[in-house]
Amino acid sequence: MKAFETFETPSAARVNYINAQYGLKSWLLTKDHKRIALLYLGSISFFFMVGGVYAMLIRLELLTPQGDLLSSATYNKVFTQHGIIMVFFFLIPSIPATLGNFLVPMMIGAKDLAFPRINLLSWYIYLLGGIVTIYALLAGGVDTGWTFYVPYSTTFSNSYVIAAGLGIFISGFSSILTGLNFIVTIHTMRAPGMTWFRLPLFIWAHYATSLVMILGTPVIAITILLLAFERLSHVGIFDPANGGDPVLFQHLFWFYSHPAVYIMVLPSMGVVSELIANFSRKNIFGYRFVAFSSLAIAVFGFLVWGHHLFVASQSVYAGMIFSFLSFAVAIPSAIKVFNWTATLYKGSISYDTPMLYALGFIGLFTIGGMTGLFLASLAIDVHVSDTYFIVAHFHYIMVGGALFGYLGGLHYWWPKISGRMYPEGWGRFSALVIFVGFNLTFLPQFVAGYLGMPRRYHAYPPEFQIFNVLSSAGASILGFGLLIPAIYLVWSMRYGKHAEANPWHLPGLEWRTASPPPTENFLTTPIVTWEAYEFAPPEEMQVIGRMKDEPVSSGQ
Amino acid sequence: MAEGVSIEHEASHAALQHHFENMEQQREAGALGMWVFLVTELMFFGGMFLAYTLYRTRFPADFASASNHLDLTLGAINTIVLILSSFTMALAVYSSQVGKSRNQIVCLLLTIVLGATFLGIKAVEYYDKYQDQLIPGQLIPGRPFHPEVQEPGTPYDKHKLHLLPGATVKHVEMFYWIYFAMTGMHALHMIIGIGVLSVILFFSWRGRYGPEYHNPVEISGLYWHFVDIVWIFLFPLLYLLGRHLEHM
Amino acid sequence: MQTSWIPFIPESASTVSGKVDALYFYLSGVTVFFTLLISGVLIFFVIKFRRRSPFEIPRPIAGSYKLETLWSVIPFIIAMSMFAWGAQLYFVNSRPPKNANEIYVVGKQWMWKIQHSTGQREINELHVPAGRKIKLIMTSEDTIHDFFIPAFRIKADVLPGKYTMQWFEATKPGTYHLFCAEYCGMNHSGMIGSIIVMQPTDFDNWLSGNASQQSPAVAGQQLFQSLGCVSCHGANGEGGRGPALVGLFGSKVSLNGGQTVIADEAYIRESIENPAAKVVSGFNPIMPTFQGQVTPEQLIQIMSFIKSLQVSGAPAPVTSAPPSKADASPAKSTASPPPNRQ
Amino acid sequence: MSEHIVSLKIYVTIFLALMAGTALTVFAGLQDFPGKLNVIIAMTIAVVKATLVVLYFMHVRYSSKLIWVVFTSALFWLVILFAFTFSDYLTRGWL
Ligand code: HEA
Ligand code: HEA
Ligand code: HEC
Ligand code: CUA
Ligand SMILES: [Cu+2]
Repeated sequence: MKAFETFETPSAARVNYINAQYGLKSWLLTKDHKRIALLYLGSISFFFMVGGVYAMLIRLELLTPQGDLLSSATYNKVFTQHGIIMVFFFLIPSIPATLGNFLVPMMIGAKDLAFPRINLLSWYIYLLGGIVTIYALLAGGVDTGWTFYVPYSTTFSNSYVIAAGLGIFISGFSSILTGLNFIVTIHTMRAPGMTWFRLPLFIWAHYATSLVMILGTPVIAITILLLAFERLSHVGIFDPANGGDPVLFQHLFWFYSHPAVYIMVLPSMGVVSELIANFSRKNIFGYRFVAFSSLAIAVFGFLVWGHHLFVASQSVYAGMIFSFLSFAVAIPSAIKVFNWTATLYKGSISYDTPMLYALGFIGLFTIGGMTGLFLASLAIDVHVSDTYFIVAHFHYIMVGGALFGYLGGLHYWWPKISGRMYPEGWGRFSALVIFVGFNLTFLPQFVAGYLGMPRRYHAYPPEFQIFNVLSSAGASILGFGLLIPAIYLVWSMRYGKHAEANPWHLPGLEWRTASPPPTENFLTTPIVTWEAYEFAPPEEMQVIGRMKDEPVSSGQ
Repeated sequence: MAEGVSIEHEASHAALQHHFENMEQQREAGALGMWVFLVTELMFFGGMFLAYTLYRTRFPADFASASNHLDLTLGAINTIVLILSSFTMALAVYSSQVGKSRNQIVCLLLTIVLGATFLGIKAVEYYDKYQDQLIPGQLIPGRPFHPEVQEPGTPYDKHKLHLLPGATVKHVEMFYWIYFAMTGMHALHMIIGIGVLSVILFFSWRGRYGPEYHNPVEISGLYWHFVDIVWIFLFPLLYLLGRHLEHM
Repeated sequence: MQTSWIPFIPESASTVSGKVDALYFYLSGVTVFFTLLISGVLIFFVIKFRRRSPFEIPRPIAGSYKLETLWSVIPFIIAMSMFAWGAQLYFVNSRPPKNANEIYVVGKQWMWKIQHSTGQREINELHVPAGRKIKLIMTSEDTIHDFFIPAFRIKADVLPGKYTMQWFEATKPGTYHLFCAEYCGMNHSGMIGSIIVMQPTDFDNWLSGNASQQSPAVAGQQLFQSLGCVSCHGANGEGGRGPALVGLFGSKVSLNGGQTVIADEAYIRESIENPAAKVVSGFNPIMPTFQGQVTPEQLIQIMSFIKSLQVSGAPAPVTSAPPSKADASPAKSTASPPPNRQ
Repeated sequence: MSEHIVSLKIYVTIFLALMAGTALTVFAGLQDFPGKLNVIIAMTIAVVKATLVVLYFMHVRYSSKLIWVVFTSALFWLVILFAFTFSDYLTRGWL
């Protein structure tokens, strides 16, 4: 296999970003984007587990129609905290803060992000937000739902609404600083020759995500402050008693929270573009279409928030406008799915674990996305809004989509991050278990949803029990499945096979330096002369074509 | 993006950070970074301006009566103070560009003093509202929102709320809620700005900034001018809302 | 609640439920088609083009504009068909028919208080005749709730401070679920009930068997007295210092400043809670606000009284019972409202 | 960006323009113009003042095209927030 000329001398491989310095201070005060990525990886996994425990509690409670495991007050806190932790403390930061922080500088040939100190600051702000939220949970919990709708959250809830809101407010700034760092880095710090259309699609996706982070997050920040201000002063702009309008809160909340769902899925789409192209050893089909579709999703994502207000007394005509735009926003996603599939055509596809997650993503994202079309269609949303059909839609697209992308990316770049290989056998096995567990958990919820089972119910009529038992069974398989990578990834840090610089033999810039890379990524600033996903220079391409088994001059 | 491959850094200035190729790249990154941050500030204030616009269209008479109770002279003075501070800030950046470090320090000091004056006047206005019992809801325990209303025909009393026809005290309270939310958030941004400028002042005094390296001065200038622009909109929207209805 | 003959589809018991199901089948069909198409092609490619030897490099394929337009235009057309069908159905459903029976619904933390315009009051239960258009006028006393009837495929949020509307025409007698579908706190999952659809004749017996204490219009007239509206609008709303309210409901009202509005429920509620917002032309806003002094239920009663002030002068209680029925005279003592079924 | 050093003369003229703008908006605020004119005048003056500060004090006039894009897209997103929210509020009564 033709080895890609690398920009590091073998001897340099001994000193890498992990063993460059030792001691707690070297980690807690690091300015190296790779170490900050690992700090995020640790904190994010913790919050994923906490969110997961809440998810298990929900599924256990819903095994029986009567609310017997948890009281309704506790259940309300459990699903609220499950939603808040999973959205704000796991999925929004998950890929950008871990894989993004680690790889954005490496993929564009830079030594670090534009503002390393601000990058570390963003982790501390995330941690502070997490601590404040954990305080709110331990002190008594919050029971307003992750949507914090007024007037319940301002006047009627006597739970820790302001503390939980403050936690989210603080974590919002971590998201803003990450987005700001990425935008400036991608604009000003690309290596010579790394033009915009030679950028890996992982970078395009993170650029689009950063735009959403910058333009959306401040609006939820001010919304939470207004909510807290109103809750403290017992008067304000959302309370109908003094002329306010609760629907204004919903407009402000969803102005951010719909684009936020694209913050959650776009990075995974970037990962899947990398995986599909690299594991079929082919350049992506329609590179510019896939790149610009990320931007289109980020921009159009801001025009559709009203589809969360279809039944909330929003005007009929505004509903029609938002419904139309919600269908339009699906087209860029459709383009991505079809281009991924077309990339596989005449490829040389390997079934490594990351590829399984990428293929799983395409299938489950299609189901998750198309059920979104049900919700965008006004007449159906009137029936299924606030039922389990919605819960199924967003879990399919967030867990089946975004989480699968995260797990795929984690496995794909694990050799580069840790210098170790994950156990391939266990990897493939757990991917299948997770896939099965996931579908068993959330497919029955579509059915319960259309039958009319409302969401956020801690007790439900008996005829929905069969679907909940199936879902809870699936959740335990899913939970078990997720434990396996948690274990073998940690295990691999010490006992995993040592990874070479380019274990998958790929053209990406990040594979052209040691695994794990030195602190400054590249000893000399790389000069990029090749196109994205170019497995061999064009002049050699005519000769090689689709070779059956003739080994290429293997430089390895 | 500087063309040409310079493996080693150009004659690197002391302030050039290791991960940048050259000063030009570092300065470009700094400016772009601040502008992207100002985008988030614009969206942040945007949420409040939306609430203001919606409720002004819903309760025109109440908002006008509440606005007329604000002290126009103090508001106007504050606007002038802030524009002056923008001017001195621009001069500070100019001085650092041309290397007049003494002027730079004086202008920075002036900007900080003007900023403090603005906050002082704001404090006077807030105290005035406190006296007229115009702090919304139960923000201050024991002193709820309860302004005295000017009875038609009684002599004009500055501390009494003069309600235009159709205005109700309930909706005047909403105006003040929005007034305190917006001016409070603006004042907070002023305080942050003064903090940042004091740090810049300290380093200028240490002679750190000159014609080749003055990014931090420029960037803090951008932030300061933004805070001034927010006030340029807040002043007419909050203070000049219904003055023309006064003598109807 | 038994499901209908199609598996996984709830009971179809209103004039619109069949149409919504048809759209649901169309979308399900398209989703299954695309899911099978994509995963099928995926699996086929993954097997056919699997890596044969570790050294092979397939020839790159940049892309094709033809294909790109194909798979953006076709999904767009399909998407637009989904949008159009859904929007058309929604637009028709969202316009309450003119001659529907009006039933008032007040959501209060964790129960539904329902009042027929003929006076019958129910808690968490709603008896309606099959084959008749019913218009629900809903408001809330505290948080946001949502009146959701899966068997009719309809729901609408119920908000404090304003009226929201939804209508249905039940087709099949039976008992159907009523859920609250907007999170409202502790007992959100207990704020449920049932809709009892009856043959029109059985409904009439039920109506007479449950004759109300007094119709909301009559209660409204008493409030009109006690709250002092009479001092400015006259004993029967013939007017005085305030405008005449006879025939007001549904009429066009011209305001100071030139606009004209239709006097619907929202306008009347605003005229009572925030009278200065829209001042009738030729009057100055001397009417005080009654916000906070009138509970949502009393507001509904004043509303029905004002609605009953037809041009023919004396207020005639609006009978929502089918025209054939004589005025519901309060003959028998009312059965206590059925216990709140948990 | 800062290569272009803005001359003192420009700074002073912009400063005077801003002061004049403030005086004008206060004066205009006290006049009773018909209908919505008061609001339109006040907002136009504010927009002019803000543009002067952005172009000259914040050097956007001499900045790279990228800064222009960042600045104008921020305004565009504000318009999105206002336009779609009011598309609900303004059409509520229509049925
Ligand atoms: C990762 C998160 C994510 C993503 C990407 C999406 C994507 C989409 N979502 Fe979803 N959504 C959520 C997370 C997400 N959503 C959450 C969390 C909620 C509930 C919040 C709450 O209430 O608590 C929600 C709720 C929600 C609602 C409100 C439901 C209600 O409360 O009443 C609606 C309504 O329109 C909606 C629609 C859509 C649409 C049209 C898309 C589109 O972007 C999807 C586009 C993708 C495809 C269409 C698939 C790929 C296309 C093809 C394979 C080609 C074929 C396609 C066509 C024929 C068009 N979503
Ligand atoms: C954002 C992402 C996200 C994720 C990943 C999940 C994951 C899961 N969610 Fe949830 N969910 C939401 C977002 C998410 N959810 C939101 C926003 C709501 C709405 C809240 C509201 O209504 O207000 C919701 C609500 C919600 C409900 C509806 C509650 C109700 O309406 O009453 C249910 C019910 O089944 C549910 C189930 C699950 C399950 C079984 C999982 C499973 O996937 C969980 C599996 C994970 C684990 C079991 C963790 C165990 C893993 C380890 C221990 C290893 C990890 C450690 C390392 C990697 C080191 N979720
Ligand atoms: C102090 C005198 C006064 C009292 C008491 C009063 N009103 Fe009025 N009302 C008016 C005036 C004057 C107007 C017209 C100006 C306006 O619309 O605000 C009016 C307008 C209205 C309107 C709108 C009529 C239209 O043609 O648009 C309604 C409805 C109404 N009042 C109902 C009531 C009710 C119900 C009460 C008692 C709870 C009440 N009013 C008590 C003076 C009064
Ligand atoms: Cu009422 Cu939920
Ligand atoms: Cu959405």
